[in-house]
Amino acid sequence: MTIPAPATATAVPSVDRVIIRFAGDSGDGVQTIGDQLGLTSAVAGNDIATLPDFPAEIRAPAGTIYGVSGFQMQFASTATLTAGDAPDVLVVFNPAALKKNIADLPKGGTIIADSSGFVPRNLEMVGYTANPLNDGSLAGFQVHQVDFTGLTVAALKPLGIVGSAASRCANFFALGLTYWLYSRPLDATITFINDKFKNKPEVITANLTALKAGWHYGETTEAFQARVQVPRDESVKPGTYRSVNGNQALSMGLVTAAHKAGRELFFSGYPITPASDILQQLSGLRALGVKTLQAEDEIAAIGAALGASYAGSIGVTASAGPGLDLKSEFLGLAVAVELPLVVINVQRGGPSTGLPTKMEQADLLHALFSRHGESPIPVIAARSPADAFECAIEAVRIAVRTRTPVILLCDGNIAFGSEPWRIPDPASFAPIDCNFHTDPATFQPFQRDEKYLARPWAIPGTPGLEHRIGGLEKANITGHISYDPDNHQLMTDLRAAKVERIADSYPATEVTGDASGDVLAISWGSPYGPVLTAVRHLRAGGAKVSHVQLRHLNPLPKDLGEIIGRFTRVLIPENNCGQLSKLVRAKYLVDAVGFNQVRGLPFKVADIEQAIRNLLPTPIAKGT
Amino acid sequence: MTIPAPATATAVPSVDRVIIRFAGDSGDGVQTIGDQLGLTSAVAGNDIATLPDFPAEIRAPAGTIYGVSGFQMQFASTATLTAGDAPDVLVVFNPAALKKNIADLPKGGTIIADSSGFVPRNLEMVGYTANPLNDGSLAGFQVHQVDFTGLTVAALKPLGIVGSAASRCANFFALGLTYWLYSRPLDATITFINDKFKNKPEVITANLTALKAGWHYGETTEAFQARVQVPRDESVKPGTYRSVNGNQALSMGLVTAAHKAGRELFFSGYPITPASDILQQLSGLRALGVKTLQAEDEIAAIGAALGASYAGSIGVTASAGPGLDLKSEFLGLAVAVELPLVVINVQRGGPSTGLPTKMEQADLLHALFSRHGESPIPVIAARSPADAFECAIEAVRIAVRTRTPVILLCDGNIAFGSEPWRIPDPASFAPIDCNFHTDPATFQPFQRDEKYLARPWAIPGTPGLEHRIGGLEKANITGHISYDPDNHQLMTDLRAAKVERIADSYPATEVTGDASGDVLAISWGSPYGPVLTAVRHLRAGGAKVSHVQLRHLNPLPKDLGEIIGRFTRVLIPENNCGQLSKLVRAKYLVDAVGFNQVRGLPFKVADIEQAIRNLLPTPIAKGT
Amino acid sequence: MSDRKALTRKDFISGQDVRWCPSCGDYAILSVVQGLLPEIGVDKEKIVFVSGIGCSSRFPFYVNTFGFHTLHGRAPTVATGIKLANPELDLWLVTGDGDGFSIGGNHMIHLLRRNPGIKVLLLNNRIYGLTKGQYSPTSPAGLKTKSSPGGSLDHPVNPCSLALGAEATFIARSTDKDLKHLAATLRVAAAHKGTSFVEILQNCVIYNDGTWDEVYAKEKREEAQLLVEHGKPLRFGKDKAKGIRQKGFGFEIVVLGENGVTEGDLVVHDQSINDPAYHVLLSRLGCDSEGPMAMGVLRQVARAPYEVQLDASIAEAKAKRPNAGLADLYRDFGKAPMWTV
Amino acid sequence: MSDRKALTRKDFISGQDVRWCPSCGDYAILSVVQGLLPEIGVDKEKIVFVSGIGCSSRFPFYVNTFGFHTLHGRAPTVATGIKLANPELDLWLVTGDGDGFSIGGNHMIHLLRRNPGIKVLLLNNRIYGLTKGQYSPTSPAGLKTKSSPGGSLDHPVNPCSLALGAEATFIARSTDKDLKHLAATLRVAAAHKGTSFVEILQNCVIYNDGTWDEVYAKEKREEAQLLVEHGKPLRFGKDKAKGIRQKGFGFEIVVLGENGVTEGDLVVHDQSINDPAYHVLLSRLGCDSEGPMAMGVLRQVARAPYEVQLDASIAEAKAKRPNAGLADLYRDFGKAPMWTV
Ligand SMILES: Cc1ncc(C[n+]2csc(CCOP(=O)(O)OP(=O)(O)O)c2C)c(N)n1
Ligand SMILES: Cc1ncc(C[n+]2csc(CCOP(=O)(O)OP(=O)(O)O)c2C)c(N)n1
Ligand code: SF4
Ligand code: SF4
Ligand SMILES: [Mg+2]
Ligand SMILES: [Mg+2]
Repeated sequence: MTIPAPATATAVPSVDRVIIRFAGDSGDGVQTIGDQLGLTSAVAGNDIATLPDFPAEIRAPAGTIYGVSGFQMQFASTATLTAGDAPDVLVVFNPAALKKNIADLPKGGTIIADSSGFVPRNLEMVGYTANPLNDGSLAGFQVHQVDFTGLTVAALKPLGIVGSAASRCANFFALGLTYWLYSRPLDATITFINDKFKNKPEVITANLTALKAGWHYGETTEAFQARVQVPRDESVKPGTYRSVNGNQALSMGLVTAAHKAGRELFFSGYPITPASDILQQLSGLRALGVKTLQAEDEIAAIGAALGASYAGSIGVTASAGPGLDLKSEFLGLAVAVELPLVVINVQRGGPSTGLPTKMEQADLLHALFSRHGESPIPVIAARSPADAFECAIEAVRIAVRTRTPVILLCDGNIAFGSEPWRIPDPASFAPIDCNFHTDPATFQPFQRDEKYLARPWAIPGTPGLEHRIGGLEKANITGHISYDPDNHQLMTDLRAAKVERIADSYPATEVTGDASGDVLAISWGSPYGPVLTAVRHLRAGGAKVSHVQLRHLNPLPKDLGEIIGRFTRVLIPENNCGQLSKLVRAKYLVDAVGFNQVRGLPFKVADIEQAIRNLLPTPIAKGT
Repeated sequence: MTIPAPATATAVPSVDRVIIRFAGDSGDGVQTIGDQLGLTSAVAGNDIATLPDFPAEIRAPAGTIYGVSGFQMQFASTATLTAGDAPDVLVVFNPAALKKNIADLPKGGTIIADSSGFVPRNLEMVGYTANPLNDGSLAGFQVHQVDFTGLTVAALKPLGIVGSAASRCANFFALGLTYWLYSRPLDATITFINDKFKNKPEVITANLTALKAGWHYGETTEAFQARVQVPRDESVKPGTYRSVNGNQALSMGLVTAAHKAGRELFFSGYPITPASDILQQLSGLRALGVKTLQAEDEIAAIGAALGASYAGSIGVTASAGPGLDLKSEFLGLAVAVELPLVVINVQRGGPSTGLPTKMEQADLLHALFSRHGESPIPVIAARSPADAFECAIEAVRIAVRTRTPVILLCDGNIAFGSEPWRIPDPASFAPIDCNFHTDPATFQPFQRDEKYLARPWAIPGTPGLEHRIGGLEKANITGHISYDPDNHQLMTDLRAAKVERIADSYPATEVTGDASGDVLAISWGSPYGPVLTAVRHLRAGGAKVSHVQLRHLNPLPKDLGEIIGRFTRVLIPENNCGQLSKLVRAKYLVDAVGFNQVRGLPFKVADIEQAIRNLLPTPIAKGT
Repeated sequence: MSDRKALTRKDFISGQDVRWCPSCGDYAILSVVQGLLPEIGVDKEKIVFVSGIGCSSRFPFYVNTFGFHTLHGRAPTVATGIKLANPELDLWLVTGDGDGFSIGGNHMIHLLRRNPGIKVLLLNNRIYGLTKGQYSPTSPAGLKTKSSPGGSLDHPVNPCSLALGAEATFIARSTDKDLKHLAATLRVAAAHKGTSFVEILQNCVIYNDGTWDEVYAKEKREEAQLLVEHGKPLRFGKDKAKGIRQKGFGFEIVVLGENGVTEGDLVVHDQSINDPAYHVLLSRLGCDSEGPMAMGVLRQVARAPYEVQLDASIAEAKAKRPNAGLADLYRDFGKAPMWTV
Repeated sequence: MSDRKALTRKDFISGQDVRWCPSCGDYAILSVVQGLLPEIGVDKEKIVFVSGIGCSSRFPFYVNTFGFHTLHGRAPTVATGIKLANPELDLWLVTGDGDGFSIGGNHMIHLLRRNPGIKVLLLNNRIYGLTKGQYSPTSPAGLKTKSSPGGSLDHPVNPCSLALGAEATFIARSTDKDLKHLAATLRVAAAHKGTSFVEILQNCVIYNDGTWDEVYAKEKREEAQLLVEHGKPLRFGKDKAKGIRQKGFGFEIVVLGENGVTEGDLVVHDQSINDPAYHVLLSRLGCDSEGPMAMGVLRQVARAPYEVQLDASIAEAKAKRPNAGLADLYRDFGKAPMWTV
């Protein structure tokens, strides 16, 4: 389904970015219209970033605060890395949505409220004693009351569509109005509706009618003065794009890597939010030779993946924190037997069951140290949905080349957030060489290659290579069980050296901004967007601040110490209590300052800016 | 069974310490005679330290290297913290034992070999082509060949004791000879034999006869010139002593703590070397109200212990690395629900199954970070067998007072090593106040006390306190499920602050040596003995070096940074790749140097001395 | 129960918002349990609900007793610790088909064989609800779900059969539909000494709606359910016109009156036979073998609960060493020798 | 097997020192397996032995094939991954009573129900050997061990009964004593399509010596063992003078010739009945119910192995989309819209 890029609207004032948030009951279709606005904006040539916010409950009772579903997005005519700190416009479908979100709307912001949702029952349920839309409590905001539902129902009545079949379309009414407000073409959404409800012509009619009614409502009422447009981002690289969320990108990356290695992808997992998608998506890819197993638990999942790796497949498993806890013992075995294995952790709020649907990046030290004993494992982290694709390939490449488990860290924001992705040419990815050992004459199970210190991958079925491996300490080269003191020291050192050597293959670390300066901000994972944006803002204001995003967290890049040394201060913003900070401080003995938040939400750009500003030698003007 | 202290032998030259190592097949009774020599030396007023070294196999085939069982001990007239770097005397029962141990014996050292074991079959089995006792390859050592078995059999024949009933007693012959060599009285061992074989008079006779035959052999042959004695250590505090190994001390400490808390001890475990003893020992203490459960796995073990804590018992579990891996998820839950729980990790060589019977202390970072999310847990570590007793009480005290899981680290050396323990007066331990909440009027599940930030312990069965807890994030004070961003930040901060506050109750950190100087050596766990000994040696030689032993590893003592600041260099010897080093470097930004070994063996004092010497500003004379 | 005021169903409503989906089968089960609790004669503060993770495992939050929402699959371990630590407590464990038989299968088996006094309610909706619709170990083979778009390949677990393999002392089955039957079944379960295992067929309206309709839809239930009662012949169907007769080591379905079959030919339900073969047949009926699904108490046999045995062994040890204290411990433990300096 | 030189028992000796205690029952089992492997018609390099941790789990080190000594209790998971990744491999899983039924019980159940082509050898010595003598889930209640000085309180697991509860397709029992019987049993197990579960009674000379003497000591074995054969009546005892007759849903022991009992009255062994009730009776005989312990193949039924189903589903998907490649994936995956800039 390809949609032609639309012509830009004319004669409407331009702004360079808009941040809008939709919020309503889980059943209100908020995620759907968010997706549509994203798509339409991308097609219109904007750069976009989105942030969905699901309730933890499956179907929370209607009208409750904890049942509110939200979707925020930013679309802009310049590069956009976050969904924005605070919305310019808040579209709410009921009082709960207003109550939950109003604190985030800056004074002067616009509220568009579905007045039909503000009935006494709904107001009471969330503790409003009067209707806030009318009681003056929203003074300072621009409040628009629009009867989404009533207007939709009215528009559909002539077509004979009534009752819930009609009222269910109110979200498309809201979307139509939004499109009008931002001068967006309807084409992409029209195509979507036609496609999605292919077999239900009545639903197509209803939704299309509602969408257009929304648009016409904007056009014909006098209520909305502030119609604007956001011109296209001319820096967007030409190509064919699609939108991709992090879990999709991971899945596609894994399949790509397996194809590039010429081996089957074997994925086993056990459902857990926010990682379940990966299992689900891959289980639909049998036509691409992907084998999946829904295991009885996370231990079985990693055990099966390791078994598959042993047998010569690309063994992968994925989970979230609680599942990763359970995988520790097998990770240690994978270290001991030195087999390729990729373990994905889609991080969520902890400790324990914690906040399953909220983001956090507090599993970095866990990734490094969750196993007993000295058991080094390379760790890499994706910074955005599209980056997850490349990280998946990189993880498989390292795992195969070095014969090691690799932990790939993601988080809920990346997993569910989406961004435009330029569809790559499969041929553009280098092959992954499995380099199986086949020659019995030269075979020693723990004889390492010189470059990577990797041991041979000698898979069952290879004549003459019969041998035994396991978790007991092995004699160097022969791999026989050994309790010898010097051998244990040697093997421990070799395992460490092998992982350290992975850093030899990194490209030079990219520093955004000058090579030296007052402050270096270092980030990993999803804070990439807000941190880089903050650095850009401050640099535009003249601050001597630069940014480094780390994809590789273990081993750290070899040039990092030297880069750090060129800056007076180092700031490390993390959605945890200071985990990378600890590592950087220990390694480089630099007084790296953490900026730490665990609120289940991504950083705000403004907060990062302030944190950097606090470290700058001379105060610079606020804002840029 | 109490043994009166013996009179000291006279007219024999004195030395201040002896290091002896016995080695033989698992079936040779090496551990038994090691224990006896330890006891006898302790009764004689020496300070002693022992180091058993078991094979991993249950009953390895006789004569193999990997079936060799060893026991080293040091007895001295001054305080003794290690079993010694290298033996003065090596007593071997067969060629395998010689082969395995000879490299550790310094030139000039004494070998006493059971010549009856050096038969061709045994020699071949370990690759000797000639008998090393005769072929000159042991030149430079003082070699004594004694036909332990033959002489024992000969001594017993007149009594009608023949065959294996006789040859089995050869170990006591060797012990008798050893007693003669070091002028030790036989009384304690005579009592032991009489007691142990109470119901087998024939075995008593056989062993006593062998013991005495060994002594008389020393007295009557001319072979041994170098008879010495080791005078009593006058600094030993008067009192009644017994010998205790680390696992026993832990068990007794736990029982003591539970009695002091006035609650039942509930211990659940799953067998694993080197922690199984604790389960086994406690399961024999039902008369003291100890409840034990052998669970189906380590997850069940910690789950049951946490359940018991919830119900108001002192819940404890113990395991080794692989088991601790499996407990991670429950540790996180214990953090989230804030209940007392003690989790003991008797560390062994890793990674993975690793070296199950060898010591290592590579689970410190694991103790700190094995759980996903921010889940701080206090960690303490025992330094010696007797210290494990106090650490167990301390662990329970912290757990109960702060309502938190506590991890107590031990290792195989402490677990199986033994030392004299002055039997304490139970009344000398302060009570542990469980401070159960009972008043419904003031009850809020997550309302904290001001001093410790501990939440109420409100056990089922208390009228009016019905409430629900779990692993989802809880609202401060009420404990209701909450996904609120600010609340999550607050709770995360509170959990961290609560653990940090534990440091308020530590005594001032003890510095052995001057308060400032050139080098500060910091150790934790069982390196205590070798590190402190090395520091004492060097101080005696005039070096400005001091020592700090850390019992509390999380949180670190508040005065540690300040102490570190008073020294030019910091050395941290650890049997891992530098785990405490990482923490100290990150926290204090001090260039702490690690001295790291993972050889499955304790440090040698001489190696530590050298490592310290390398950091001293001016070279000092070697040795003291 | 001490003579405080009589409790009512209301006393057992925790007041927390119930966050299940509207029309979820869990509501009915919760309501039956809340209605039953006042009857069982236990003080409210002595009742503890323990659960794992899953929609079903949210149960404890809604019952106004002590409650512990633990980890996925691990409720049996925590419940065992609680019960052994304080045998006076009345323990209820609520679990789901994923929680109890996927990740938690091992703890479940060991719980059942150890037999501590714990009532296990398995809310079986044959799907993972909380994680939004993947197949579970009880899902029928071929079920298409989010994680089995081409149909599940897994041969399903029959919870009652597996509980029999684990030698549970009490096994029963009921539904979220016939609430009287459920209440009656739970009443017996509550009185059992040892672990009582109750499988409750439950509907997940969102991800597996209608999964049990073949068994309990109004128009099917008479034919599809066999309500067993101890000492009563196995009859089912409209007007109880059909019955179960023994055939070899199996069952066959007969129609009363046809071919001269009389009630006397039917198998008479005996929940207390020690050898579980007959109960195995019952457990599989309507699942793996043709016929109606057996509902009610399938099996109840006597075996000393674990906590009773543990307490007895402690009492015995104490009787042997009545005044054992710490001083003795330090002296005697491990039989190490002592000496005085 | 490709036509390389015929293999012999010697080809399957790895040459590593066997580190079991002298006279351990594991030696005999190893020797039988090494003797059988040349017969099964599989190339040596296609054979993989997988194990957990325990004395029994050292097995792979001694067999000269591919071998993987994994984690305590987790061998079924690794073996499943290997088999699914490469169905051509011949998979053997060796486990102990602790490894397979304590920590590993859940994986065992799920392995059995999924039924991949894996031969499971359970070396049951009713004790934890490697950790030096604690009671195991198969230890008889009351057994005094290091961790149960007052006698174990745990009701034991019957491995064959539990495997039946888990719906294993092949269940057999043999011993480390009757090596011909063991070889014969393993031969059938090796040929089974799906998971074959074989419980092998094994003696631990050090920590549980004589635990099976009641079953297989020379003077007892005739009375204490029932050697079952498909299609043959259940007879045992000296001169096969005794037999098993059906009584209700259970068994009774009869003496041939007494009270007019003839062979025709006896139960005829049928390993292939789908409903497992009869096999449950067999599994419990001599364990929980009076009588001889059944040896041989108790149950063998047909069900498609997991890897066969998985491969079929892949073949089907590929047939539907024969040339699916990465380019299609990027375009179609998740049905996201595309646009061109
Ligand atoms: C260790 C761990 N793994 C996975 C999960 C995710 N998870 C939560 S509930 C659940 C399954 C729920 O299914 P079931 O037990 O049948 O309960 P239901 O929701 O259907 O009532 C899973 C997989 C988790 N919370 N913890
Ligand atoms: C996670 C973990 N827990 C515990 C152990 C210790 N352990 C090793 S083998 C074993 C039990 C062995 O018993 P079994 O499986 O019956 O084998 P056997 O030695 O009797 O042949 C235990 C508890 C371990 N290695 N790993
Ligand atoms: S998802 Fe299903 S089981 Fe869960 S609450 Fe909703 S209806 Fe009930
Ligand atoms: S301990 Fe027992 S099972 Fe283990 S090798 Fe020795 S005899 Fe065999
Ligand atoms: Mg379910
Ligand atoms: Mg065993």
